[in-house]
Amino acid sequence: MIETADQIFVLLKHWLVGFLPAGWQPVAGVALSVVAIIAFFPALFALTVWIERKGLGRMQNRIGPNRVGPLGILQPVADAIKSLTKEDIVPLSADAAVHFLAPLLLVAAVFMGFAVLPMGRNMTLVNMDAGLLFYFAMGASTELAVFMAGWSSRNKYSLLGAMRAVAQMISYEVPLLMSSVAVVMMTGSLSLTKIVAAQNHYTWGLPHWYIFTPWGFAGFVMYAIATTAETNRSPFDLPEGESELVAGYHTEYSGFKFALFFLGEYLAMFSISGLGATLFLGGWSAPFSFLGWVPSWIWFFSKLMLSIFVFIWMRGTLPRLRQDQLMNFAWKFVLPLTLLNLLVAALWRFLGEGWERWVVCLAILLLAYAFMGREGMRRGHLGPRRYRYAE
Amino acid sequence: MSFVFYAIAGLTLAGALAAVLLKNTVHCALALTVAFAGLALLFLELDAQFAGFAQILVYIGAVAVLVVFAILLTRGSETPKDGVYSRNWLAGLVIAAGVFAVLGWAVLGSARSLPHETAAPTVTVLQIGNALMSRYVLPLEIVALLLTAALIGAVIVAMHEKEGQK
Amino acid sequence: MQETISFTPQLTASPITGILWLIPAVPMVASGVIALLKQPKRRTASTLAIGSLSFSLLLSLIAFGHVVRDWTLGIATRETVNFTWIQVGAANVDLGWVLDPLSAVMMVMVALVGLLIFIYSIEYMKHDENFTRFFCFMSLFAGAMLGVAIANSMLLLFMCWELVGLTSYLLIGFWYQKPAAAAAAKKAFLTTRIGDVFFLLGIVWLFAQTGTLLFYNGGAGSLEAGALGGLLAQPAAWGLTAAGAIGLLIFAGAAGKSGQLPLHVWLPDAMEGPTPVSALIHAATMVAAGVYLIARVYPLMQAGALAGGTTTALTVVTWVGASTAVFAALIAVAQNDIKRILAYSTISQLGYMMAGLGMGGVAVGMFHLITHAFFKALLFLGAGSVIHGCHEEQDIRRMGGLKADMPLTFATYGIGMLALCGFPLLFSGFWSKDGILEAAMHWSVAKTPLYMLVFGALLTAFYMTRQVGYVFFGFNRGSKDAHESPEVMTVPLVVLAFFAMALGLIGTPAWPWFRGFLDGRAVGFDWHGFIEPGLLALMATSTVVVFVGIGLAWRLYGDQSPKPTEPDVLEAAAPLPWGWLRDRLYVDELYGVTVIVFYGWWARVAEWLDRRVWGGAVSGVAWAFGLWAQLNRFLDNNWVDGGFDKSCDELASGGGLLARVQTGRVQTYLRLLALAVVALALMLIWSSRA
Amino acid sequence: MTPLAGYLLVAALLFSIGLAGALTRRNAILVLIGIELMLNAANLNLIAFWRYGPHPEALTGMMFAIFSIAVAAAEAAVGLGLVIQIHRHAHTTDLDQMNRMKG
Repeated sequence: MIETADQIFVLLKHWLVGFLPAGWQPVAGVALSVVAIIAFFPALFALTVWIERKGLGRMQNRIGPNRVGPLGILQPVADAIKSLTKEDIVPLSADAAVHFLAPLLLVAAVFMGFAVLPMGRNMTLVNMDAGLLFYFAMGASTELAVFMAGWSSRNKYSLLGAMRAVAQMISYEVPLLMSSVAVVMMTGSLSLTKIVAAQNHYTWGLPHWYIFTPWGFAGFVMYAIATTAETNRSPFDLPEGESELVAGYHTEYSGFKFALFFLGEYLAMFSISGLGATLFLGGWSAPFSFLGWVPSWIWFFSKLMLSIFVFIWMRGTLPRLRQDQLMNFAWKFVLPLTLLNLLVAALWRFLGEGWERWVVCLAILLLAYAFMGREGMRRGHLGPRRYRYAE
Repeated sequence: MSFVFYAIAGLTLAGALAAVLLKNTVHCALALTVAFAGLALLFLELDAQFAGFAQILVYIGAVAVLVVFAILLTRGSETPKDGVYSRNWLAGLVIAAGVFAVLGWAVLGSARSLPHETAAPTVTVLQIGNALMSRYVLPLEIVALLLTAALIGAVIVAMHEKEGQK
Repeated sequence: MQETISFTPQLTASPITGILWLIPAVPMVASGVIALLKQPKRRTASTLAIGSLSFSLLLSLIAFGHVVRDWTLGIATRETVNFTWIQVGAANVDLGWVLDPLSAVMMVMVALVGLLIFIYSIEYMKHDENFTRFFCFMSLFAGAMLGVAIANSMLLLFMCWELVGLTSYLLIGFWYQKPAAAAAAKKAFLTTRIGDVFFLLGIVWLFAQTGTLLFYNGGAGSLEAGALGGLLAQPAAWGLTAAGAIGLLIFAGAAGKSGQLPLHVWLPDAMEGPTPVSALIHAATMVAAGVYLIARVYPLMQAGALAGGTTTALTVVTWVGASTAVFAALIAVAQNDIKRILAYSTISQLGYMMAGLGMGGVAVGMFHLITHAFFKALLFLGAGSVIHGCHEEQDIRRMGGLKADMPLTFATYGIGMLALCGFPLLFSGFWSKDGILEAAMHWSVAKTPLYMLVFGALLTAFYMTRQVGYVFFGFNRGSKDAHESPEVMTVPLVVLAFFAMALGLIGTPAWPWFRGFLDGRAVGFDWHGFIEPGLLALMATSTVVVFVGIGLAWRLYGDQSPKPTEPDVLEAAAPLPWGWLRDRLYVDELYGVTVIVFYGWWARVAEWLDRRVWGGAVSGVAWAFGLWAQLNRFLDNNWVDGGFDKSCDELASGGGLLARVQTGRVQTYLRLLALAVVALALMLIWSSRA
Repeated sequence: MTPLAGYLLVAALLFSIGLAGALTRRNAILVLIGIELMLNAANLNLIAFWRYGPHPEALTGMMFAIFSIAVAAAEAAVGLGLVIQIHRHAHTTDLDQMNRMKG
């Protein structure tokens, strides 16, 4: 019973595919999974939008949307209908082809990311040997889409927004990769299923998630920071920067293309937090051994929703960083720490079992954090603002 | 020769041609990205998974963006006043054609002696890791050094001079 | 005849011989120092010269004393110091000096006479601005002459011999401004040089034969028995043995230097030099050097002579000597210059000495040499003071009546004249000349030389009295009245006069000390010397001859003192022969006609040879090179230039072509690169096609 | 025609297209793009030969390609840096005008 619940979707797929002739079955299987992903995640997007708006409202001591449907549950539906029906205005001087292609490329690239995420026990769309690498390759192409959007709309603000977004994404892509490399180093494989399998065993009921190791925890923190920056969320949402840049690179977009951008952004959030869950929180493995009976995919999605909640939470509380602070923070704090984390992971691996490795790793990390944080950041005191105009 | 190969090859060559022929420099850059993507697919077609993803990550992720940035920084995006091609472009074309003729002839000439269909080698990332760490450790270190040098070099070269020092 | 006790050569050199080399060295060094002095430094020059010569005199007296002491002890000293001067491969050139009676006597004579003449010339040359140069040459001459005296090596002797020749040239030509003096110096130098060539031939031949240059080298010397034996064995041309031939060659050198017949022409002209020079060089020492040379190599000349006999070499010497004596005496009679008369008289007396050596041996010749040195020096110095007194007047026809004005000069000059003529008993000339006549008498070969010498003696007495008559008697025909010379000049005259008389005593037949000393024999004093057969008769004849000469001359020239313009008494009597004699028997003209003409002709031949043959060859070579140069130019112009330069230009333009490729545009380079790739690929494919 | 020949032909064509671009375009960056294309053509060749070569397990071809990708990235970075610097000084990216290094 537990087994079927766990493998419900897999069985369902096999059952459906069974109707087709043998030759077609593998392709049909894959197609079916793709359709499932494409259907489920936009729905989750709608739900998250509602959660976010209600959550933010509650955080800011206001109710949030409650007009459409009970508790405003149908608010996302209303938004969807609104974006579909709105007129799609394309600026005259805009570069039509690139303008049209940008959102498509963005969404496509993000969807590609979901192919390798292990959502449940043997519920990975493509069990690739270099899964993680594939995921980051797809992640890398989103920057290009952002740039195309910003540049094609021929609008100074959008170009500026695009430039800021690309710069930020590139700056934080390196720490993102570096922190995940630590995990790869420990499991010895790039395939995500192997990584989850490596975390999926328990001692005294406690799971072997990487987050419970010093380097894992530091890695997870760095990873979380990098992800918020990658998805231009909350403290790092400078590109949108409503106050100065109107809507950033998707100012000139309206109607469905704007919705696509919005969808793309949330999908990126889902996939990046899904990856985070697989890498550090043990993917679909249960938090406690005795909870093993609960279907694996439930754990995956609950961890996913947990990080989404954290995103929303951060958005509601943290102030926006300035551009140079943001860059400084990336190159002078996050990156060095992740590199150090790699060193610590190596130490962890070769010090062997026993309490010494805990002490050593913790000591190094805390010391580095304190020293780096205190010294590194001080230099960036708020000197007089120096304006430099483009030549 | 499967249909997929032709499709991908067509895509890559189209991208390359566009990158070379288009007027607007940014369009060229984007066409270039298409060509890079096509190549990555060709790599995947040749069962070189790691190379394919590395290609995407490095080229599309970094080089394409770099090219675009360079174009914007050098005001290349406005269409140039006095024509896109250099004065004696015909000579260039002829030479390129000549090179292709020679290469083509060489390939076709030796087509018969080239090895036929062979079993697709299954290459896992683990093997690549081991190879990198055992046989190619020296090239790896050297490339690491080279990349750092290039990183610093590029920064210094393109660094904005301090005021007053024109 | 005298018996000779065996020579016991003194092997170990006594201390005096060790420093014997100082005797010539000190005057030479003095002359060097004087040469460095500035012209006005007259006093230093003269003191230096006189000091050095007196030091040499002192040393030679000591040496002389040493030899005499040994001689009295019955040891015939011959101490030699030899050393190798140059090592030339196997043969080494040795030099050395010897102390034996011959060199001792010669040293003392040269030093003493030289010193007196130096003292005399201080006054005589006082007004001459080249005073220092004069004394420099004189002390150089003294040093060289002493060098000749003590030389034990033929080479050292020859070197000093040449030095003496050089100084005679310098001193004769002392007043080089006068063309006559310069010509006379050159003439003297050349004539003696002819003699020296033969002398050098002799030396070389001797060295070749005996292998050593040294005279006495402890048995191995060239003049010692071993070498002489070897020389005798060698037959030379005309029946002469090698020894005789070498001797004659050496005699030729001596004849040149001592003014014997063929080579005497330079001596009368040498009177152009200042009188002290004539006195020292052309009376006492240098001319005597030739005689001393023959005396030194006498064993060589005498080698092979049978007991009492003589060799052809010695007969030649005798004949030359005797003929020169008569010849010169004849010319002397017709001379009007006071110094020329004395010059010819010297030549004739030298003839006497050579004849003495030829017939009588070393002692006879040397004794006459020593005595002649003193009274001839006296006569010359006297003539000098006369000239000085008559304010440089030399022609005797413009003098006269000086007896009263210069009494001391007259007295000493008279003594000198009487000694020269051989006035019996009192004067040394008589004994030395008598010795020669005695030797001539005993000469086995022929009696004519005796008669010639006696006739010479007559002539000598005649021309000397004529001269004295012209100069001292009658009345003064000169423009100014004469005045007596100061003491500095007259004192040497007196000393010389004393020697002119005293020296005779050491050679009288009763006490032949000099002969014994030279031959290394013990000598006692006994009157029996005189009772040699024919000796007294000989002395009587020579006395008669002397008185006849003097009386005849006195009658002709006595106090008449004819006016300068009017012809000489004899001239009036026999104008033709007198003319020949006055013109010196045309010997100079003879040479002029023969030797000079020959040289002139030979010079022209050489000049022709040089210009035509040699010049032609050189110009031919030049022409060939000219041709070669043109060929080079031709080749260079159009073959090298054309080819090389043109190719350089091509290269340069080629360079230009390549430079155009560097357009600076990156794409051009890329295109070239691509082309290169294509070419490379093609080449690879093409080459691998086989 | 064997697949390898096909890939080689595609690589050759890609290479010559890149070369044509490099030789004819006036803008410096496009020349760099042409060069990038040529480099990628070379990588394609490498991987093709590795895939159809005798010893794929030796990984030489692929390794070579990976290293070449890294190096190409470095080269692109420095090249573009230079171009930007030239632009900053000479205010042009037009290659025909950049001939100050004329011979």
